[in-house]
Amino acid sequence: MRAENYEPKQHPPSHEYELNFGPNHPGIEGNYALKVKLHGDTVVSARADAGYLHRGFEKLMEQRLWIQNIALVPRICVPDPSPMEVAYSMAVEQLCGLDVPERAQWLRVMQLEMSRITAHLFYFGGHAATTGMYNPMFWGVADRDLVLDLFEELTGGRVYCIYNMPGGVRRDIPEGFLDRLSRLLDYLESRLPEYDNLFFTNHVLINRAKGTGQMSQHQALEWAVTGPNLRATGLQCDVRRDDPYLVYDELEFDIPVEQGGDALARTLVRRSELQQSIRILRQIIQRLPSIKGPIRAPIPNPLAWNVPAGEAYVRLESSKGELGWYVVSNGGQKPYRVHVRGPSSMHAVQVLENLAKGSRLEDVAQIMFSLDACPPEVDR
Amino acid sequence: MKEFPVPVQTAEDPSVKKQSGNIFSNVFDELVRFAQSRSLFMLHYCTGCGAIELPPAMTSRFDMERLGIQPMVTPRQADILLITGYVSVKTLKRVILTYEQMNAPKYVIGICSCTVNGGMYWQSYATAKKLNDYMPVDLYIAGCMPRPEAVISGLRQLMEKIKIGEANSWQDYFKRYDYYLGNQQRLFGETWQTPTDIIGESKHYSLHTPETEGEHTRLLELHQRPLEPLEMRLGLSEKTEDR
Amino acid sequence: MSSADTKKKDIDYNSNGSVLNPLKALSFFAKKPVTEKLEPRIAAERYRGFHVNDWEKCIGCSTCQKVCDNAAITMVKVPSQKEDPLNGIRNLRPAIDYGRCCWCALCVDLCPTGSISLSREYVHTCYDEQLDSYFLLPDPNGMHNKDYGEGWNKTEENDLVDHNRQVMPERTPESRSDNFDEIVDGYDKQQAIIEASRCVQCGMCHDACPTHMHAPEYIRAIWSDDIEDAVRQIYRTNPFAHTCGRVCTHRCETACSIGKRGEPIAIRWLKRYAVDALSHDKIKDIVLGDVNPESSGFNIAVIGSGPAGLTTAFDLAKLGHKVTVYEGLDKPGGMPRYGIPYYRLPFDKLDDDINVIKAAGVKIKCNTWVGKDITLEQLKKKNHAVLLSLGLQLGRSTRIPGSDHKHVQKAVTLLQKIAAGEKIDVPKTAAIIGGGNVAMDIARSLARLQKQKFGEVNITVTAMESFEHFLADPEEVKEAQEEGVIILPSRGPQECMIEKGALVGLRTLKVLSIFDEQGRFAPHFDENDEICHECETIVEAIGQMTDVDLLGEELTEKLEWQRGRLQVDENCRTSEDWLWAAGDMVRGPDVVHAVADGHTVSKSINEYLKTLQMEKKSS
Amino acid sequence: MEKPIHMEYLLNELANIKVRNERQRRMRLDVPSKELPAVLELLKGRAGFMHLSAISCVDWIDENQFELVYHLWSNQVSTLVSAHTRIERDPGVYLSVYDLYKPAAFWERDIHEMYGVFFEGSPDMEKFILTEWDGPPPMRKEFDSEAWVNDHFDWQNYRPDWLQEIEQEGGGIAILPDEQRFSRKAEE
Repeated sequence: MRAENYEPKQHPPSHEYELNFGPNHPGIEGNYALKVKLHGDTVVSARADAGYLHRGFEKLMEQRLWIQNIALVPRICVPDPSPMEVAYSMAVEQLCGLDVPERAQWLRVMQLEMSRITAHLFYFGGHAATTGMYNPMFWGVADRDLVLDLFEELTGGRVYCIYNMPGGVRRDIPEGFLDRLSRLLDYLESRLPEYDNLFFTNHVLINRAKGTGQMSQHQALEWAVTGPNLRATGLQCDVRRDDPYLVYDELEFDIPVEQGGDALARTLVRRSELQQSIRILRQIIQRLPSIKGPIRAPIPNPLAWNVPAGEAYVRLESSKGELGWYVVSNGGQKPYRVHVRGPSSMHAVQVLENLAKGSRLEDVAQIMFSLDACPPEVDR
Repeated sequence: MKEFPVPVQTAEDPSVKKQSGNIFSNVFDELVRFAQSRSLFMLHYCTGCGAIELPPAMTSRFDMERLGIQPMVTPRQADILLITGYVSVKTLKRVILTYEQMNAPKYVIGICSCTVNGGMYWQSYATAKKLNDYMPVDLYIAGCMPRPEAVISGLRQLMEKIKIGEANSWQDYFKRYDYYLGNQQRLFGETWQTPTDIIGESKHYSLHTPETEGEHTRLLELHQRPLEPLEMRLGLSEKTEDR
Repeated sequence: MSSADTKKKDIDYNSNGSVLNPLKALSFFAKKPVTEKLEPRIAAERYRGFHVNDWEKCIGCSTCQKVCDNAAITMVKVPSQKEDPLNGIRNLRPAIDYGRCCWCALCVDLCPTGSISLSREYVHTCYDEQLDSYFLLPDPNGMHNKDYGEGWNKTEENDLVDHNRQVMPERTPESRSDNFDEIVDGYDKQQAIIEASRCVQCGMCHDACPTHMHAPEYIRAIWSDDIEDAVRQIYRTNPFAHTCGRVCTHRCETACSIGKRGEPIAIRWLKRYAVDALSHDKIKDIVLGDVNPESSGFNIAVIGSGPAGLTTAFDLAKLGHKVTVYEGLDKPGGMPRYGIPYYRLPFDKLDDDINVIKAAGVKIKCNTWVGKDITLEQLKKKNHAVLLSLGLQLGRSTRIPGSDHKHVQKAVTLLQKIAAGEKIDVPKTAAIIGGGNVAMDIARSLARLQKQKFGEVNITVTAMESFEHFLADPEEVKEAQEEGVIILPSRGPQECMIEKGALVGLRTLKVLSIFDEQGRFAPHFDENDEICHECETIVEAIGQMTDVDLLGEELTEKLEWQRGRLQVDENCRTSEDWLWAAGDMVRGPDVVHAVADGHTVSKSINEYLKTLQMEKKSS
Repeated sequence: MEKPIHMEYLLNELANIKVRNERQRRMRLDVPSKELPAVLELLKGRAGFMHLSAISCVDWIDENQFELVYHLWSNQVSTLVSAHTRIERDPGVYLSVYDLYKPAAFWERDIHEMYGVFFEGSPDMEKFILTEWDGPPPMRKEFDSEAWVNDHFDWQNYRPDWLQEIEQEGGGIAILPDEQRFSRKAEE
């Protein structure tokens, strides 16, 4: 039964009931809740309930020095933390008028794309688990860990890299890093057919995912859907291309799209994006050795650093969609206001509520995972 | 295995039992503890960012299943409550509810800095700072966040502790319920209540001490209302239907 | 915006998939598992694990504490460690609260010494009752006394400390060597702010400064462009702001923690910037804000208008006491006026300082020699307390053969003459004995005069010390050399060579060692290495002493002396309860020590006056 | 390229708007609060500003104003417009733009609970993240988070062995982290 056919009655019959879906529920990504009203096992309406991961980031950032915030920002989105660091650093650079050395920009792109790979691999695992397939999850997480090993080598941290700093990056690549990265990319590419067999061409996935959580391009635009979820509705729209930042305009990559607009399309888009990220990383491996120069523009002593008054809105394409960072300075030692637009603020609330409506209960988890909703981004 | 009547066994005073010197009972105890330590179910609840290192720890690369530990979805069947990092106040209420629902013996592990002294979010109005104010904690794993290897090392240490029979922090919740409740009331307000009857359970487990009850439990009794069936509080009908 | 989807996809959206494909994964049964061993792996080379801290390098500056975003660092006093404020070393060590730390390694990046770093150790678990182990005092041994190797440490790449100070604009050797114009131009506003921003506010400078100037505070104020506050902070402890901003021996910069690996903050130049940037009237307004307008009815006499005397006078005048300063020469200022050449300290700047002091109510009587124009006994009768701050106005002699020749002169006397504008006979060639700052001053002053008169410089400085142990500031030596002065280290003077009554040169031997094993002055010379420096004049700049004739025999007898210096207690009080002595005459030559003495004396005198008042009231 | 001309032409139709081209592909508009909905409608209808990226609120407590910033992106002209408008802090009521942009519902709800700004016409002004929070809207500048925290929580009081040893030697804790916090000092 679709939602439009549903008429609420004065006294709900017994087959109509409410369910707390989360926060402690294996079908929920992160610590998040969805209150669903069911008619049988059809969702009549759903309402997101967030705040379980609320830390008051924006308030916290107003209380810390500009430099201190670099440790805080990656924590806003746990599965894909790197874009947060880059976005914050870029915003501060814009406010200060700092020119980031070219090599730092390339290193940042490298970090972003590696982070995208980790996020997508994680996504495959999560999505597979919601369809009852645990093997892709085991694979995805284990392969993601190999990328994390490289992160550890490059940045000293596995997940929270804290690699960026306004002005550039903190460390240059260690010796032999590019070779190892190249080998890893070869390995990941060789793994893809295996993933295909197990997951992407799996009859179970296709049957479960096709038509699940389907939205039209029009709806997607209306709900401010961004990133792979938007591209899964057939619109070639990517911040990296439309509003290029760092050195993305020097890199060759395609923007994969799918037409279906459903969970399957969203998964396939991400699979193609993984390939594109590998392609971008290959170009970086080729170009990086020829780009010399410093990795960080000199910044003032962090303890005596007033960032000039002004505002900056930085947009970035994270693995989940458009990331927006609005940073306001009043010329002081601390940000006056930071506002984070996580892509999931749209996906996990409005879009999820709308897509869940009319779907079956068992599909809700899949819809949420297929949207790659990241609750900490909503809660901040 | 999980449904082994552990509480009944601990209900008897262990010290008396040891003095009795019943060799069979001692061997039996050890066997039980060994079995307990080798099949721990961990509640699948990601409270904070540390949760991101649990999938690697659970899956093939670090594989905690070889220790007999695996995630479990319901608190009733779980042994370990793994608090993965910061706990927002809103989550803390759920965590306490969950904890009280878990069957004894139960173990709480606090990982990340945030469970110890507030961590990164020490200035935040939204997160709880010291986990052991609100429930007894067995083990802490340092890190922000700890790597899967550290998590596994911690779990192995917990297993050791269970094996030698010292992981009894859960009893503390019954013995000093008033203290924990007081901290909960300080944060959540004095009308805070949970559906579980801790005082009754403490008597059942023979863990009732003078500290179990106090001013805070009296306050609780003052405000406690019988549980009512959940009402429909969505308020969805007019507002979200047309979106 | 195009929805073109022409590229062939690996996987067709419309395919139905296969039920059998997943079975191919069964082949993984035959593959090696990816599972790691149960024991923790070794972390990457730059892993950010638990802290280690090299206690030898750590100076306890607490910069890590300031940059820590989680307030995770507590500074702990460790008595077993060295405490040496003069060299900027405290026995504080950071202790880390792992219930707060987030391993961001900002503490490593900003550590001025590079002592703190993160190790590759990352496993720590503990039971609830062991939670104290989360509070760790990192030492070189790591958290569990096991070496896992250094992880994230300080490299050039991630170093956030700015090691280079702002370059002080100064005159080129060519343009400065024939005139007495001030050499350095001073920072402009932008430079000062940038220089001030390098400061990490550790306060080592405050501890090292003899008068404990509030340097962190005024540097911070300069950084936030609040000059008035900066001046206020400076005047809290130092009325000789212009003077110290130019010629201070800057102990602060020696102690500066940034100076451990880079160039210390130019604290002296910043002070100079602050007082120069504010108009004289403004400074007066600020300073006079805390002058007590009510008179206390006590009189104090200060003999000598150098920094020590005037600082005392300033402090006491602010408290409402009536202070009179007696100066023998015709202008106040003492050694800064008559000992420091104009190119280092222009007189008008010194006048600014003195005018501020005068404005606070201090009366200065110039051309009044105590002992000649007025006796000490008279002063004692008229005043409740007397301070001797005579300074060091007599030069010491080497007493080598020929040193009593009239062309063998004392540096102080010569400098005083130059400063007073008296005509002196500029020698065509001169040799200077001594390697201290006074030697440099006279050498450079004479060099300027020679350049003016003859167009060329012909001056040799012979010092007993080697360059490594030179007493003069390195910049002074460098600048003197730039101006054409020849500086010869390790030369011991032997004889002033006199031919037919005329001075012709100075004979020196190479110094092998200056002190004997007991540390006494007993130079050894290499008899084979002899040089004769031709010169018309020899200037001795090997030290000064005080002219204490004014005390009179009786008082001299009563007072305690040690090695020719008047003995005072820690409050600069002599054994006579009405008499204090301060400044160079008890402490040796240094402006900022003199200022510090001034404060000590004023406090002590004020205490004494209070007791007098009590006695008065009770009687 | 005719993009900027197109935009300028468009914006010329409206009086009272200050336009600043800050960076490449960024444009700042300062719009009086009365005219903002009209401007947004114009931008959406005529220049393809379909995508409401976010609505940010800035609390200018000294001026007693809230600044609302609407970040709009148009693929047609490849520009991000930040439309700024200021409203009085008291009573802090403004019009919703939900009828123009559906995503506004989330942002307006968010601003309402974090700042207490009420949006008339927004579909849902109920609490979302802070459902169990009784205090004032926490993002307001006057709310002192740290004071609240110190009021409601205790901190660990570590007494490790090494500290006790050092205390016996005459040392001990010298500077607590709070005494040297730069982020706080600047405020005083």
